[in-house]
Amino acid sequence: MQTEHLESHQETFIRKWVFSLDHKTIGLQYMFTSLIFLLFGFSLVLLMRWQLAYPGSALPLIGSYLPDSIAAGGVMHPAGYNALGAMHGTIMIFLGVVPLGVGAFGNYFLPLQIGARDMAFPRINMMSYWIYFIGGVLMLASFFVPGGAAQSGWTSYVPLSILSPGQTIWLFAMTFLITSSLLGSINFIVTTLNLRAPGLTWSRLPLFVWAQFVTALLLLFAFPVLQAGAILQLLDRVAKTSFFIPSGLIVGGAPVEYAGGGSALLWQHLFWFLAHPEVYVLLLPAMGIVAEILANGTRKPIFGYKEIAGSFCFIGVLSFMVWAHHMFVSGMKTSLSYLFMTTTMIISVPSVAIITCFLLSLKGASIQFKLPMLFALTFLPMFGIGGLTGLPLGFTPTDVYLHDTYYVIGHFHYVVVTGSLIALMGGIYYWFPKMFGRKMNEFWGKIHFWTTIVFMNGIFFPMFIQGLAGVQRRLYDPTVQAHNLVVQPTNVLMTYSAILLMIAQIPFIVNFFVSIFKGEKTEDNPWQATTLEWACPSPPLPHKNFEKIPTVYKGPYEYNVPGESSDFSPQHLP
Amino acid sequence: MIHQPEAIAETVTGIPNGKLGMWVFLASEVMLFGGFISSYVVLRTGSSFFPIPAKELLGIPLATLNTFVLITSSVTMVLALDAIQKANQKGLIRNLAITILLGFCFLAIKSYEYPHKWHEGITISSNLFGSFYFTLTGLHGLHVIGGIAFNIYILVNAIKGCYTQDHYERVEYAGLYWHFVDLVWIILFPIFYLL
Amino acid sequence: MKKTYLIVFGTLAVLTLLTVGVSYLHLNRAGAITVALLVAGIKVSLIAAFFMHLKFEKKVIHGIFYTALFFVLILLFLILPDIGF
Amino acid sequence: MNQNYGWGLPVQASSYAGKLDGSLFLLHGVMLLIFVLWAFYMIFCLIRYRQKNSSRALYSHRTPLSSYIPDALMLIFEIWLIFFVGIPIWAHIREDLPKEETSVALHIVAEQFAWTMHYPGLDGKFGKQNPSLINADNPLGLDENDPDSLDDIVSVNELHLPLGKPARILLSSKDVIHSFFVPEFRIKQDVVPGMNIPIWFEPTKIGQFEIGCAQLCGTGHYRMRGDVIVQSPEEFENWTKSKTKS
Repeated sequence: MQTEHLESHQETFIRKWVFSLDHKTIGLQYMFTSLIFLLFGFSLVLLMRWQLAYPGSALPLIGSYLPDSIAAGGVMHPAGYNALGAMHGTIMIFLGVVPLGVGAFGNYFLPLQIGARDMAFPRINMMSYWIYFIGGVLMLASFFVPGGAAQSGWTSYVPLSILSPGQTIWLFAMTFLITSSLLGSINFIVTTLNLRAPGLTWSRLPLFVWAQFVTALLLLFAFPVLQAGAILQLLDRVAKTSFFIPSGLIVGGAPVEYAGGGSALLWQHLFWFLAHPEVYVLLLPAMGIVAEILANGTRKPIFGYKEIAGSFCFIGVLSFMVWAHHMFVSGMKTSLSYLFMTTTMIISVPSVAIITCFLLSLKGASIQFKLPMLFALTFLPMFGIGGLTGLPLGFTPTDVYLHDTYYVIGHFHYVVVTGSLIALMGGIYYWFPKMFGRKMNEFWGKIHFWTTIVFMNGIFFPMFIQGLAGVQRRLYDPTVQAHNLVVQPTNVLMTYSAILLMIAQIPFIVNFFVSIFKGEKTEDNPWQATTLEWACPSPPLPHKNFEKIPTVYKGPYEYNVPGESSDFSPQHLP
Repeated sequence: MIHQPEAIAETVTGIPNGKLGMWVFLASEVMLFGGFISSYVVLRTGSSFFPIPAKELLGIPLATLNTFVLITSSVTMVLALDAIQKANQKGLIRNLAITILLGFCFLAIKSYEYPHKWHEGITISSNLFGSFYFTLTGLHGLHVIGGIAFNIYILVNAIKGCYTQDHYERVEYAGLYWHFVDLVWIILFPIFYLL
Repeated sequence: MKKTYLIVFGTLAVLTLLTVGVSYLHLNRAGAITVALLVAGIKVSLIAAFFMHLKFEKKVIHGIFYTALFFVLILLFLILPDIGF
Repeated sequence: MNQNYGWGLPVQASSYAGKLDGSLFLLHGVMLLIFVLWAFYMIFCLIRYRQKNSSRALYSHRTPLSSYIPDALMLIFEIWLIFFVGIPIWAHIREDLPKEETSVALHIVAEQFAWTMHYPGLDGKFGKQNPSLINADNPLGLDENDPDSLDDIVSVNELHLPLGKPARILLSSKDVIHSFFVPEFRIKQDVVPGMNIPIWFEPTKIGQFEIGCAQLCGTGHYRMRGDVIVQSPEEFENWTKSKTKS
């Protein structure tokens, strides 16, 4: 393999840490960058939540330091609120959760779990990180561009996104992020197909690898369509083409000088054709991590391995046929909404199957309530709420009332935040010993866990109450409309829960950075797990991971095999 | 049977990483051009204002010639690959050079066609047909430029003698990419010029 | 192998002339579209099969290529009924 | 107006609000049932099978057929829900447009941050519109020398409807995508520029209700509101007479 000759010469600092070709360093680069973006994206929410709880009041402490594009004179103005909303969505999804789930964990642990020395194309892997980094910097720079950041939601619906300022740099940065994800997914697919260790057949593949493989296929087939849509919209803004501009548009009393003829719905179709597989890209890595931690924590083979892997693939294929359930009330023809309502209901079955298998793997187990296990266990009810509240949104009569209200925001935050983000945090606790050779502090971890869970529910559960009361989403000041006044107190409760949630992250951040250097040292397999990444030293050998490429003899989760002394038998031992 | 290079990496699927990677990349390109062409077809059938210029304005004879140029470049590319498979270094270099020349010829014809259309009043912002025409053929042109750069890189290596009968994967991957670029033009040509 | 490449080249050239010729016949819209797409389809499959050696590749590559085609068709034929007609 | 809203759903003020609330309660009931059952099962497993109670876990790769019961139940419930509840209600809401004669027909034009109602007036015909004539007091650009437009009524942010007659509305937008949303009528429909989208509802309660915009339409999205005033037929007649320019 070409990685042998890399060790011969002593690597410079630049080659070792900045432009590294080692999938582990690239994984760590992704992890640190995406964690910083998650923190930044969450801080945007605190500004928005203050404006929602006390509309029009000056933002305490940092109000006067904010750039004029968000808050002139300490009080946030509507364009600033819309910019924060759009950037919060974009940063959290495209710069936070996906790079953490796919970029960081995928890059670091996919090669380890399949017993490979590195990714198939190390240079493309390094390029994908740096293109992602440039995309991130462009997104942040858009706050200081004249006209401010993007202001028409992370969905950037036309014609608003073409007529309002700030969208050009957003689209430009999006093309970078999409290119980075495409390069990454090519790498993952070829690595999973080609570089599996001898004996590692498809039915012995850990579920985390299954999840990453299906995620990479989703990214590969869905992202280019948004790339096409983004280029069309960029040209609409820059070159006065009219792909998405219908004829006869009158803005501010004057006709718009576009040739016209385009269709506003076309953008929604192109966008949601990507965005629905994208939400499964947010979810699948987290489900893979939960499967790993559950199998390890319950000390028994996961229940229904074939059903879960099959459900991943079924979700993967079907997620390309459900996108228009976001468009039931958008003027789409009703015949299409029948079709998409049916496919949406069918795709809810594999999710139910996965959660059923996770719950049934608790039966007959010997559960150890270690820290990662807490996160994996809480994923089940929390994702349960997220999934169940998807039912009334995928069902047209109830979606008529609930669409574009806070019910939708509650639904997807329960799935993404208390679902996959909690699972990703569990992944950090679970794989921290493998990445740094030290353990994170158990006591501070538990504090972080319980406070985060309570405050997350404090923010997201009232959203269902607001949604049923009919509070629309993306309102700068909800008190202007009479039907929002009754449930306005919930906004105050949610704002303080958000502030406390930010404070609850401090123990996690401190614990994370302190434990890298001062954490309690651990041997190679602290959780006594069976998958291949525990067969190499922690942190794994630079550039070649394993002394000798392991041979796989059995399934990924062989715990408590009858007739064996120890309660776990690793994959690479006969 | 074509001569398989010895250095098949010990991959599980038996396909070298590079070839699998190129095919996966081409799948994402299929989706990219698929997205564009679907938008074009959808708007052309459904848009309320989609004026289609008269056939004379489009310059069909020139475009047909352009299609010939690209098809011949595809053939010389595959002949180049066939040459190196028979360890014929000179054949590889000759065919590669012709492919690159034909690529430049394609771009030259395009760069003549664009101003000709601008004078006819078909610009990128004049109407939807113009917008789609210049966006799609422009993007395809960029892919042709990328393909030519890849081929020039291969030509330089071929002149230096890097490719032998047993190590010629890069030539194959450049060929795959070039055939894909030609394949996209074969779809763009009828939907823009003939329909 | 050289012979097959030249035969394929010949067929491609003939098909191009055919499709241009048909366009001058001014068939009705549906006829013109089906003929043009049919000819383009044949040319595309010829290039993919012989020039890109798809005929001699393993199932994995066929799988990837046909999945991409399948999803493009889904995209096209599920948007057409909404915006197209 | 505030007595229409409470902590739960707003008051039902249109003919199909009851059907829609019915499916909302049905779905939330089923969701609650599933969540409670699974929560009990999970808590039981966590207590019964924690390490202190069972030091060796049961090793098995078998997935008995009974483990598919929850998925099968879910699928059967969903299929029943779609074909017996979903499609009928959705077809009723979207396809059963009342006939022009027996309903109040009007256009609603959405623009950045206002709803403009355009009644045809007594002659039942809508006047022609010319974009160049648009100004402050003629938001729709109605053409004076077109006879039909003389008796048209244009009212901004105020939709008057008589009780007992269904309203048949054609939604269109001047600039960006808005969304016509009246919580009490349980109606929400995106208003897409370049498209004329028909909707209908039949008010069943006299009173004042609120129109909101549910799709982000720019900086004024939050203040783009209007009022629906449902009156008795006589009051509606008086209102139309008072507004008609004689």
